[in-house]
Amino acid sequence: QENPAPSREGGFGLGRTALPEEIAAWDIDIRPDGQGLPVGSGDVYTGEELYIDYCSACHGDFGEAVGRWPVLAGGFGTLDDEDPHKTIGSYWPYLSTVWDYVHRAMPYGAAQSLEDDEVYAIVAYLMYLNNMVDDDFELSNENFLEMAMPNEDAFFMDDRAATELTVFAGEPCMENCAESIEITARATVLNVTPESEEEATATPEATPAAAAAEVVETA
Amino acid sequence: QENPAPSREGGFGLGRTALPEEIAAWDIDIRPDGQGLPVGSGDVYTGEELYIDYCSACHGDFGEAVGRWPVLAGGFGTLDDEDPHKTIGSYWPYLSTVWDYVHRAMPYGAAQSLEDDEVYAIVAYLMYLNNMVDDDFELSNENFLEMAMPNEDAFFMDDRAATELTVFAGEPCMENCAESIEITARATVLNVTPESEEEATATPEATPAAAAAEVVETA
Amino acid sequence: AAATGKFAHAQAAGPDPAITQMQPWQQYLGAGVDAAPYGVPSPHEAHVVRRNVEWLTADTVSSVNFTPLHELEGIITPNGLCFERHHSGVAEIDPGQHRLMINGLVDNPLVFTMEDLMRFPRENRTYFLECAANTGMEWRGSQLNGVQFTHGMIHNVVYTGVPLRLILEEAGVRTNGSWILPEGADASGMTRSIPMEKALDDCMVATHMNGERLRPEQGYPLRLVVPGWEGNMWVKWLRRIEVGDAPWHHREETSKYTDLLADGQARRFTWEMDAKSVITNPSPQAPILHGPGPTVLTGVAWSGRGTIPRVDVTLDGGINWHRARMSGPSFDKSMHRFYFEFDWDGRPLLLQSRAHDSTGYVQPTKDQLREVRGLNSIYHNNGIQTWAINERGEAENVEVG
Amino acid sequence: AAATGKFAHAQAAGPDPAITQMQPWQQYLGAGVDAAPYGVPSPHEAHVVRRNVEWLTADTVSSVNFTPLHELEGIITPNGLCFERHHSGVAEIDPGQHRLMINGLVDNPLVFTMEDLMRFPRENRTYFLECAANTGMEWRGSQLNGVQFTHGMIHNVVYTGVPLRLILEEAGVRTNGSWILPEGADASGMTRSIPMEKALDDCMVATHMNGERLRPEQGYPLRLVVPGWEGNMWVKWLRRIEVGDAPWHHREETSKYTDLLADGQARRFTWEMDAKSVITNPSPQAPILHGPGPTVLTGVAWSGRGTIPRVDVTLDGGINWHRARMSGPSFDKSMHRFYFEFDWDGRPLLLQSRAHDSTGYVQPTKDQLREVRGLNSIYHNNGIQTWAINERGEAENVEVG
Ligand code: HEC
Ligand code: HEC
Ligand SMILES: [Ca+2]
Ligand SMILES: [Ca+2]
Ligand SMILES: [Ca+2]
Ligand SMILES: [Ca+2]
Ligand SMILES: [Ca+2]
Ligand SMILES: [Ca+2]
Ligand SMILES: [Co+2]
Ligand SMILES: [Co+2]
Repeated sequence: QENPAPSREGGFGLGRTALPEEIAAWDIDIRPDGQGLPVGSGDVYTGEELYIDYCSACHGDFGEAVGRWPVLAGGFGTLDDEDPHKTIGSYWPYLSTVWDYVHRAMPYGAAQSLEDDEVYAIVAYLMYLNNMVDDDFELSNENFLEMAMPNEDAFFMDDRAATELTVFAGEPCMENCAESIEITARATVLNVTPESEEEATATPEATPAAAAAEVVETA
Repeated sequence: QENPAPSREGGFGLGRTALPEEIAAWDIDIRPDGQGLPVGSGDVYTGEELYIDYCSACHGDFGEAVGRWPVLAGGFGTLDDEDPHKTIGSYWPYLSTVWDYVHRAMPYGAAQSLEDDEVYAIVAYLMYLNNMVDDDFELSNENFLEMAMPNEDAFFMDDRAATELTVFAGEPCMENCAESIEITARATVLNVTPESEEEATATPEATPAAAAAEVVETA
Repeated sequence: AAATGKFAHAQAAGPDPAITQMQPWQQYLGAGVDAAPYGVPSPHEAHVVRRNVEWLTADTVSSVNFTPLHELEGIITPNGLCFERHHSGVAEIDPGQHRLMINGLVDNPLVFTMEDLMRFPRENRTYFLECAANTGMEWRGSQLNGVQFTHGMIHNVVYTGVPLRLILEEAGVRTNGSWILPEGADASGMTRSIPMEKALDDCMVATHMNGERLRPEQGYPLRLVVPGWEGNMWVKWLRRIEVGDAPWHHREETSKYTDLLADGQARRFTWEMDAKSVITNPSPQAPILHGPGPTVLTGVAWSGRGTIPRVDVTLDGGINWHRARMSGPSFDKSMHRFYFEFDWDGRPLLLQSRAHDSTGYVQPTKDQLREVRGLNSIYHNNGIQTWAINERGEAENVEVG
Repeated sequence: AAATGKFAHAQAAGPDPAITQMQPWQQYLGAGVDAAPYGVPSPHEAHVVRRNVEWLTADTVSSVNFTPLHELEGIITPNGLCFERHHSGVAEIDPGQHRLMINGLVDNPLVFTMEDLMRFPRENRTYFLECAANTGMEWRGSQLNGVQFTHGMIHNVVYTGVPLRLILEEAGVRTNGSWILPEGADASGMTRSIPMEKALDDCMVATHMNGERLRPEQGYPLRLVVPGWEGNMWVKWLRRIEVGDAPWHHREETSKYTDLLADGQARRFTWEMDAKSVITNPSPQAPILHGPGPTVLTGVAWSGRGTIPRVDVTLDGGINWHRARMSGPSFDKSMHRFYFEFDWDGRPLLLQSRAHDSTGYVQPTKDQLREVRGLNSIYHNNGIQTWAINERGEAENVEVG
């Protein structure tokens, strides 16, 4: 769509060198190989206390969640069920993701307010809630890389190129493609669609299909 | 830019036939050949009274205008001057335009409130103000087409194709096109540009070049 | 001269007062040119708004609202109507305090102010942004009865910005720099891993949308544009880009935005948005009100892998298909508008549209998708949508078989 | 991998608190998805507005405001910033009470409701609309010190609408129907005469702009689109189109929009907008604030007769010219965006741009125009604009010779 904006040999000389203190302030990301993980530690017991104070109001005392806030524990063996429960324990492939995310975004509304040791402790408690460790466990930067997550091997790289793109191609039927067509499902039966500005906030008359709520929690 | 929206042989059958009363209500346009002109009449004297009541507050008792509202009379012989005055008398090519416009859009804020005879009378008065008729003149649909406007012949069809398009064409000079270039005029000398939201409403320190005000009155 | 209208036109019973009576706007002066320095839509269009669905999420702060596709035309989504999805609400950023940092595997880690970024050469390109969860509520069957809710997590915008390539070149990417991690300045600190190849290909650091500065809810003052890839990767309020030699596997690419298949295995890094289309009118929120006769069917189509040279439309649930008329410019990874004009006979219809993209891919049915993916994959539902039209012209979200 | 940045970058004296201190938006939740059903720009962009100039007109009701071109990017003008020109203020029309009548030399005079019009096939096309008086204040010399005021009576919009051809065909134009008179429903009852050839060629009856319904100040619910021709002809609040066999010579095509030449003769029916361009940045309202070094010069160009394949830019008042980089799609009778990136050495500059259109026409200097037209023609000033930049980067509207 566009005549490309030209590169310049050697760059433009724009911006300025980032100072180490500045990089330290913002470089908070953690990787599965431990890159970014700070020195520190915390045990399940400490984590439980912190979790009750800062997290349980939304996520429930045992990660079971209050109302529609996210569930953080359980769900093992449900991934191939009709109603899978994807939690840290049942689904997440890497522990580093828990550390990174809790530190980066939680508690909701007070992001990055936790100390490193507090994050270690809360992650240890979340591991405990997910039956990954005993209640006397202490997580630290030393033993972090030894922790394997049960569902790691269930993830594989997008294979749509092989399984879908070649299948969903070619000239489709244009005429007399079926004998007859019947309606097999109707949205109005559920009656979960807001009908006006005001009704958008009303409780639906039927319970929306399980997937619905999850989708947008996860969008 | 576009795959054209297709015509349909015989039309789409959309819309409905307009009724004569409906066409009569909206078909108010007048043409130089008299098409659209209603039966009626009005004289200068009646026109003067109406004009004083409905028009003079903005356009002045004699069409000389109050403040920056439009001037309606005078300006003869100024069209080739440095500061031309374009009025009904000095500039407008057709009388039908006056009838049409006054009836369609004036008085400003009360469009189409004048009766046909009132419009005839006001137009007669505007002719009188522009030295086109005596003070005992009466304008009517009968004599309307006899009225010639002094400046009609000064108008000619856009000739840019011949006078400009061929001239302003061809590969222009790209390098060493002049020995030196000097600034010959500066906007800041005038200081008539509003500098902030608030100043946009302030009176300019200098008087803007005569053309400026006219331009936007005429945009 | 034009062709002569031959069709018999309706006759009015009597003169229409909307014509024979003077309306106030025909006579009295309206608002002046100082009334609306930044204009807004007519009060008669007050229903044309983004809408959210309260029961979908625990709160409205980490939630979504939906673009009213059935009220829009052409391919550009007006900025005020671009759907919103935030994870910690709209960050209200002072651009004077905003910085972009490049760090990691670069020769020279850099910090840019907004003024610095405006000194790079820039480009203008039109792209759709679709949330990977768009239409996700429909995996188990027809659920939400309106195209705004089934398909409204998409917008199509002209972006102005700096090619990410130029900014990475400025810092000097090291030879082992094969991934980037863009990060947002909002309280969710949004992050995603993107392969370097994509970063250097067509990603942009955008400052403007549809001619003006980004809107706050779309990442003001800086957003990453990742053409054709799922919307969550288009990090808003962009404050940092780290260059690395491996992906980060962060929350939005593990817990979320991975596609669970029926056997419990899950696809990761499903970046491209598959070709998709939907009929926006008629649809449940936009029934046929005019009865039988000439009817305009219209909709939009897009693909994360190219352009949309063709859309097919069926009126009978897929027995017979017709080629739609494509309208407006056809840009790579942009929304396309299609029309199909037909004479409605007043009988029930089953409307579907089917997009073909420039790679030869053809939009599948929902059942074709379910066969490969099962019912739990949540994301990337690009299956063919069916609207059932009844004799009164009302439309309903249905499935057919 | 990307090239390595070699340029020496500036070093900061100490850490930037905008980075080392936590900003509120990084920590606390922002507004939710129900906060702004129809979104608006950031409060930090409150200066990006249409502006009028009080001293220009007797009141603000028959007046004009100007598009802030120096704040915009790409080619699309956001709806809220499209300049306004009304003759009796903004008509606030209830679309349910709006009608379009076709009368005159037709087989069947017709009345359409808005619903009727939405049943015709429609198209999507992008066009500039320029007031013929744009830049009219500059005929006698540099006067207004800002591109918003010198060139801001223009906008560029994607229109959706019905080709006028289809509506005229519906009524059946008689063989002697050679002109049309579109008429507005506002209190000025705006009218203009348009030859039938143009009406059948590319005119549209538009219902939407930039994806949504027309804005009230741009003619909601119906506007005539007259591509490439002067803005006054694009009748807003369109209520009637009469077909006739001669032009009407109404007020806006006699008293106004006729071009008085030096000898007192006047051109009439000067419809097409000549090719034109202007540098929007830097300009008096958008000085260079960053000092010497990489500088982005940008601007817009357009022609009422075609596309703009080329724009030349000079930094020295016309001694040497450079070809600008054209950006974004090149549509017929649409605005085009151009860029010229250069390293400013900190010395004074005289900036100009020169558009070439697809007919081979080259934008003339103001003096070339004055030679043909004199100083009193008011309209159609498409002369080359000069901005003088001083050592501090400030810009001024000047003329050179
Ligand atoms: C006020 C409610 C609230 C509190 C308190 C809260 N959270 Fe959350 N949590 C949320 C919401 C909402 C999300 C989903 C955010 C989104 O949409 O991105 C979330 C997501 C998460 C997730 C990711 C869940 C998933 O499946 O992806 C984890 C892990 C988490 N929170 C842990 C914590 C911890 C640990 C604490 C305390 C230190 C905490 N939360 C405090 C509301 C809360
Ligand atoms: C409140 C002020 C006001 C009143 C009262 C008023 N006018 Fe006007 N008149 C205007 C304005 C403003 C314009 C220019 C409108 C525009 O911008 O299109 C104008 C334009 C005109 C013009 C066109 C001038 C030109 O050069 O094109 C004529 C003729 C005219 N008026 C006649 C009348 C008559 C006759 C009446 C009374 C019946 C009248 N006006 C009452 C304000 C007024
Ligand atoms: Ca890092
Ligand atoms: Ca199981
Ligand atoms: Ca124990
Ligand atoms: Ca007529
Ligand atoms: Ca003279
Ligand atoms: Ca007498
Ligand atoms: Co995906
Ligand atoms: Co003209």
